[in-house]
Amino acid sequence: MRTLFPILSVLAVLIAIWYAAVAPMNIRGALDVAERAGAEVVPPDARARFDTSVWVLMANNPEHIAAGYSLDRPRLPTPQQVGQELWKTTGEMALKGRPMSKRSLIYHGWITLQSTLWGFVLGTALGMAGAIAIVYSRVVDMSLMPWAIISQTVPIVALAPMIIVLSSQVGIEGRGVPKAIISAYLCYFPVLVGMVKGLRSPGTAQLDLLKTYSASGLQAFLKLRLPASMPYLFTSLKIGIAAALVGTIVGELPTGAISGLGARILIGDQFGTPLAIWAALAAAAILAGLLVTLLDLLQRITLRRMGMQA
Amino acid sequence: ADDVTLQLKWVTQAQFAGYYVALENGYYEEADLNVTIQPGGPDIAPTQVIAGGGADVTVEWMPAALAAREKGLPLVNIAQPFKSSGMMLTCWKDAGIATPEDLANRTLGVWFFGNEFPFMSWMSQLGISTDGKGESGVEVLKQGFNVDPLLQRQADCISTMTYNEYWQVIDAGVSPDDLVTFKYEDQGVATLEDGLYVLEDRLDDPAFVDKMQRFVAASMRGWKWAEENPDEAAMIVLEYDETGAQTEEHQKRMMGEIAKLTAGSNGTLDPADFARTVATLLAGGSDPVITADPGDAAWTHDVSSVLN
Amino acid sequence: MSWLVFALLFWVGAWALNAYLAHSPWSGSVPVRVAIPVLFGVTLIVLWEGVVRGFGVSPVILPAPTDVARTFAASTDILWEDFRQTVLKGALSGFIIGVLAAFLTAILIDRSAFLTRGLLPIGNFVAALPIVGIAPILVSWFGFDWQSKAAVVVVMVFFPILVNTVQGLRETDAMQRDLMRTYAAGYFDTLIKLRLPAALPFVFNGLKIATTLALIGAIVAEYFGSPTRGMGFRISTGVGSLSIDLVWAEIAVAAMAGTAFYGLVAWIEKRVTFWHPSHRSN
Amino acid sequence: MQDHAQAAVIDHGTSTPVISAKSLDLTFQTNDGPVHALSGIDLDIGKGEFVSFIGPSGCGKTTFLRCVAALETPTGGSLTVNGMSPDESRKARAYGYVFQAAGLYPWRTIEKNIALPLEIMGYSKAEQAERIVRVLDLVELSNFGKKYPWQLSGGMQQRASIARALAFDADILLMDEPFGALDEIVRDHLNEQLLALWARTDKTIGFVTHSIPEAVYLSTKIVVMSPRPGRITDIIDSPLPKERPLDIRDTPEFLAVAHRVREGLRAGHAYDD
Amino acid sequence: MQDHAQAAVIDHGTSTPVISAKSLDLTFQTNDGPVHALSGIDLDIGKGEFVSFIGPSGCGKTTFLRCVAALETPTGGSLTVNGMSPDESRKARAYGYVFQAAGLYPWRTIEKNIALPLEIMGYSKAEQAERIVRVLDLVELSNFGKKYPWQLSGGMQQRASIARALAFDADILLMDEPFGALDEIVRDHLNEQLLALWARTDKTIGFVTHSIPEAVYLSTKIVVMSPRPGRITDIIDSPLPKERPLDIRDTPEFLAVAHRVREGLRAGHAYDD
Ligand SMILES: Nc1ncnc2c1ncn2[C@@H]1O[C@H](COP(=O)(O)OP(=O)(O)OP(=O)(O)O)[C@@H](O)[C@H]1O
Ligand SMILES: Nc1ncnc2c1ncn2[C@@H]1O[C@H](COP(=O)(O)OP(=O)(O)OP(=O)(O)O)[C@@H](O)[C@H]1O
Ligand SMILES: Cc1ncc(C[n+]2csc(CCO)c2C)c(N)n1
Ligand SMILES: [Mg+2]
Ligand SMILES: [Mg+2]
Repeated sequence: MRTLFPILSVLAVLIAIWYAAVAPMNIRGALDVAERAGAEVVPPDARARFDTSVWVLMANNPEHIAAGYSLDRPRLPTPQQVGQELWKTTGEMALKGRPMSKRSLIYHGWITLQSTLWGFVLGTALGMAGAIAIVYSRVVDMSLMPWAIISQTVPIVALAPMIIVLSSQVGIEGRGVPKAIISAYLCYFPVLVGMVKGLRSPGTAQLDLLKTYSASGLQAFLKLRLPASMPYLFTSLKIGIAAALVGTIVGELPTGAISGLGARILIGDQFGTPLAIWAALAAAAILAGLLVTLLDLLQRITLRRMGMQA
Repeated sequence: ADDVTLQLKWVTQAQFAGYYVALENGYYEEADLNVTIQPGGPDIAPTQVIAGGGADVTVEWMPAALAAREKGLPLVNIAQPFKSSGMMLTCWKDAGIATPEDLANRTLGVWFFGNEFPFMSWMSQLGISTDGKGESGVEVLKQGFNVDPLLQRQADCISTMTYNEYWQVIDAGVSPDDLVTFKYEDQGVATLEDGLYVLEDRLDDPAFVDKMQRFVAASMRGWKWAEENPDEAAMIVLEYDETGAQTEEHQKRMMGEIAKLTAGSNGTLDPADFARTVATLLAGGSDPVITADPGDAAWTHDVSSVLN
Repeated sequence: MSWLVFALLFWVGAWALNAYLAHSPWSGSVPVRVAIPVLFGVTLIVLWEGVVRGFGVSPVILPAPTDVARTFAASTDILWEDFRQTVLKGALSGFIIGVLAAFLTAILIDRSAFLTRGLLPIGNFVAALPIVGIAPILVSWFGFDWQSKAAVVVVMVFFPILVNTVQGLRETDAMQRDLMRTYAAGYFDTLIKLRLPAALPFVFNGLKIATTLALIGAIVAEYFGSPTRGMGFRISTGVGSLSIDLVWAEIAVAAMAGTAFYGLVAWIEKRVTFWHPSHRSN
Repeated sequence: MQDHAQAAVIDHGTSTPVISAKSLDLTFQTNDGPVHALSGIDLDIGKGEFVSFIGPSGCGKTTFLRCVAALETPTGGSLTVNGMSPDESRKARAYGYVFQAAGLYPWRTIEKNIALPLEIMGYSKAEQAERIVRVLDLVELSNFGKKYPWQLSGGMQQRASIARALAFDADILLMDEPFGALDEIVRDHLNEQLLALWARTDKTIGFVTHSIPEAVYLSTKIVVMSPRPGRITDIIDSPLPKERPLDIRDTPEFLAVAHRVREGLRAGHAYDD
Repeated sequence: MQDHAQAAVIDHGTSTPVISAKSLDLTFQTNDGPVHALSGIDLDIGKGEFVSFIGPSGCGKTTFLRCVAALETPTGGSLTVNGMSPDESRKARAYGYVFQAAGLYPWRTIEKNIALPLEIMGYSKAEQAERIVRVLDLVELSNFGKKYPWQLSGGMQQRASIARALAFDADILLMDEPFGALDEIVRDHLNEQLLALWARTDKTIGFVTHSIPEAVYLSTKIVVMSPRPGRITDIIDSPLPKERPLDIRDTPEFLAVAHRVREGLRAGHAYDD
């Protein structure tokens, strides 16, 4: 309750701003539609309108502003339009008993979620392994860390098609695996960086203590570094899962735009149905929100169990 | 049954109806083939997929295929279901454009990703530079996958296909009277579009040739059925669209337009069309797509011979 | 095959040399700190060359590093033009706008516990929006040139910086805060003298993430519409026309620019947060 | 203010209370039940008094000082400082506080750490510099002004934090085991300095220590506490004169007071186990 | 080992050195020049000895203990422990170390913090539980085993860290101002406990303190140090018997030693300023 009210208030303000922005964003489109329908608009010539500022257009055609809130192809849809589209492709489908039809975002969200989870598992495993290697081996630290950073400066969209071609060349069937690889490629880095920071977070005093016990590397890891890294781990897992989702959606473009939220976004773009893009975006955001909230819950439980006030 | 993987050039749509019809109506099965159709998408270069062994045969435009051939990837045209080109430039009439000469000093949207070659040839034949606005130059934009640049007047003209993007402009409420279109066919710079390509060395294998013969024959059966039953064909395509985002209305209309492009072909490549495409591409001005005539090695009738 | 064997031998040798260097007395010195990752990178490149040649991988799938280098040398003018368009105009301006906006927003919302509680979860939400979905919208809003790329970059870097700064601003320990309370220090004194310095390690964390995001954002946005220059334009066009060597040359530029950018931020971080335990050892 | 300081020091104890606690309670809620840190504390501290708090560890000394400085909110009873609530006094900058741990800011040198309160309270640059030199000298850290906190030993850090609290003119000085980490010689020296400072100014001082001789040597009033729930077992008004040379510690009056404190402490421990 | 322990305790000082430092040097490099923390330290500590280190703050006491425990590497001279390098001894688990700051792990309860070394050294669960109860009782924290460190007062945390070091059987116990934050009564109690433990076992103890009486009461040998560069000014072998009731502190022998230590300390301070 303590957080719900502020979130809702901020959300309300954002939505109000959004609604207000729809008018100037869509006025041109509204006037074009009105003109074709034979209405009187100022200026009447589309070219002249293009050179006039939106504020002047709104001032001169106040009676057409409202039309901007119900365009078929809005530059900026209203929250209500997005909500309706989202409902049409999720809740309504589910009510009709076809939640897993190809036209349902639940189906596409599920496809995306699967790849995301695989990518997340793969990326987290890689990131953790890398972090442990970096913290325990000086050579790995000095040679790998710079390249981990460089790997993230390589645009994934450039690598994605090659990953797909190469994985088909080594005999991997289907698009699931390359999608998960792309997703893991984006996911491993935040986990790696966060875990390196976390595993190194124990102060000298805490490390010195274990030294006086002559604790083995494994013991130091289990009893000090790992517990000390827990807050960092969860923070990076939350970033990591969001990155994995983005990675999957990026990966869904060059994998043949078959299914998944990424494919919906692409098709929505190509066939000029902005509402479909916005609905898929909203679905992606909701999915990310759910995943992050889930991890957050896990974090609270774990940290409470460990006696660290979350 | 023999396995065949077909890589499409773009997403599942009526542009590829023939193959889906052949699959749905069991023509491939009758030819003892087990065909997998892989849709394309942005970032998928069919040429690269086939080079990587991800497909046996691919749908590609001839300019891109010949460019790949020059890059050392020996693609060979084995069949040409599309007789004519569906590409055109769609412009606002109120921008003051009536003839190709009016294009100078305008902003034009063009598809890249290997689809820019016909445009470049055309501009160089018109003597218009593509390096920026000027007396005899145009500003070229790499357009995305939609027609927004035209609707929002970020460009005066954009590339469209007769069967797809043009209708999206119309669907957005624009009257055909407000538009001017330049078909590449009419401008004499048409290049061959959707053909079937395989890697040259695989044709040495008689078994492969046999497989492709059966594949091409079954595919053409699909195409001809689609031409005769456009609405049903569109519905079949919709069946196979896994994104669930395509609309029936749009696909039926697309199928109607596609039928016009496949009409003149029984699947056999007309060497004259090939020659005309090569000539257009070689005329590409300062930065031609291909620098030398690829010669007849770039196509073969060995496979399509079964069609006659 | 001999190529492959050579590459593997080189790998083993380089790793041994690195292991020796890293545990040598000079391991802290600047030349060694540079040499080790460079040697590691060279090893990767040799392995790559070995695999490409050893297995005869087609250059339209993966060109050998030597081919990439040749193309790079021959296309410096194109690469420079693309670099200016994408990095200097798109990424950098977006980065600066995004960072300033996020930093100011963080300080503003931090004053109100209400806003922090309300905005941060929504921020996390927005940060998870796929860039490939935002980019087409922003290209349609801001046009084809670098402005839309900068807008994408602003959206991408805004939330990592915001979240890190807000978290950093709270990261003072209880006694440090109590001390300020006993001085009855006002909001601004506490902000400037305690909370901002204490927040700096976190701010830099956000900045480092943002550097890599900025470049990727600018490049990806070019996939959805661009003038006929820019790194993203060249990469997507290059893949389509099988100029994979040019694609890799662009990737190399992106990696170098991104690394230099990251390095610059890390360098400043080291100077500014020298007192933090993670920088203090030696 | 400065002029009637002498008078206040002379008849300390009888002046109007600066700090006044009436049946003060504080209970912490923890994972396994509440902890009664303070219970029924009644205490008046007059202007210019030097009050020491002594008691077994965990008896609530720190907690009491924190309540006075408005860093902790009592769960019962009343507490006023200068006739106002602790929080209002805090806002009036009535306090100088030396914490049990040094708590220096790692990004500032020792000098800059001492300058911190001066900057906040708006002292001029020249005044700042002058005061920094003076207090660094007082705690014998003159050569360490340019060092960072982590480059000093534990005791040196503690001295720096004392210097920080002495650099500005707070009416009430609260010190939580300030000399715990110092050797006897430095401790004696700082004890003398602190007494001199107290005599010179009109400060009211609250002082936590574990050393009985230190408490007796410094204070006008010694508060002996016992733990769980933290309460006051004895309040001893010192009969010692204001002038206190170090060898006053060998006089019978001194030893008598020390003995009474020790007895009180022992009684507190008996409660405990 | 246990059987000849008694002998070792009796003729302490003459047994073969367990810790042996020869012209030991340690210099820290800091942003404004080197700091000579230790210089020319010559010291032999025999098996079963109880050695106190005393000296002004910043004189290098902590640094010396850290060198012995192989937490710091000397920049000159030689140092052996049990005839091996300090690092080898560390690996042989020769040390129990009580740090100047408590350094408890915040995610473990007090019990679990004490269990930490026992887990690492592979004690059985039952043995662990038994030892935890014993040492918690020793430091009078029996009711606080289930609390987290931040729920304890400063002195209680320090006691917990002492309990942690006493829970396992290290031959060498290094204690850095372990009783600094404790009141006199608890301190006396723990002093007695420590002496009893030392008499019972064969431990060699290195002990840093600022309290002259404490040093004299506990030690067989008192090392007086002076700062910058940290060096030894006096080594005093205690003439006190092994049996030491608390009131030994009033004997003339005791006061004589205390006086000598105080003089040494004062001399150290003269060097300084
Ligand atoms: N934040 C807290 N949460 C729960 N309990 C607390 C907290 N702070 C202190 N306590 C408890 O309150 C009691 C008094 O603590 P306080 O720190 O005032 O003791 P102290 O007299 O200063 O002891 P010391 O001499 O050891 O510093 C202790 O029993 C302690 O466990
Ligand atoms: N990490 C370090 N870097 C630089 N100088 C240091 C460091 N640690 C200690 N010193 C310096 O070494 C000297 C000795 O420090 P040490 O901590 O051994 O003193 P100490 O005798 O334990 O003092 P105290 O009684 O105050 O704890 C001091 O002058 C200190 O400033
Ligand atoms: C990245 C990319 N951009 C544009 C096209 C253009 N294109 C080629 S075929 C075709 C079908 C017509 O709808 C379209 C739009 C592409 N293939 N890839
Ligand atoms: Mg305390
Ligand atoms: Mg010390």
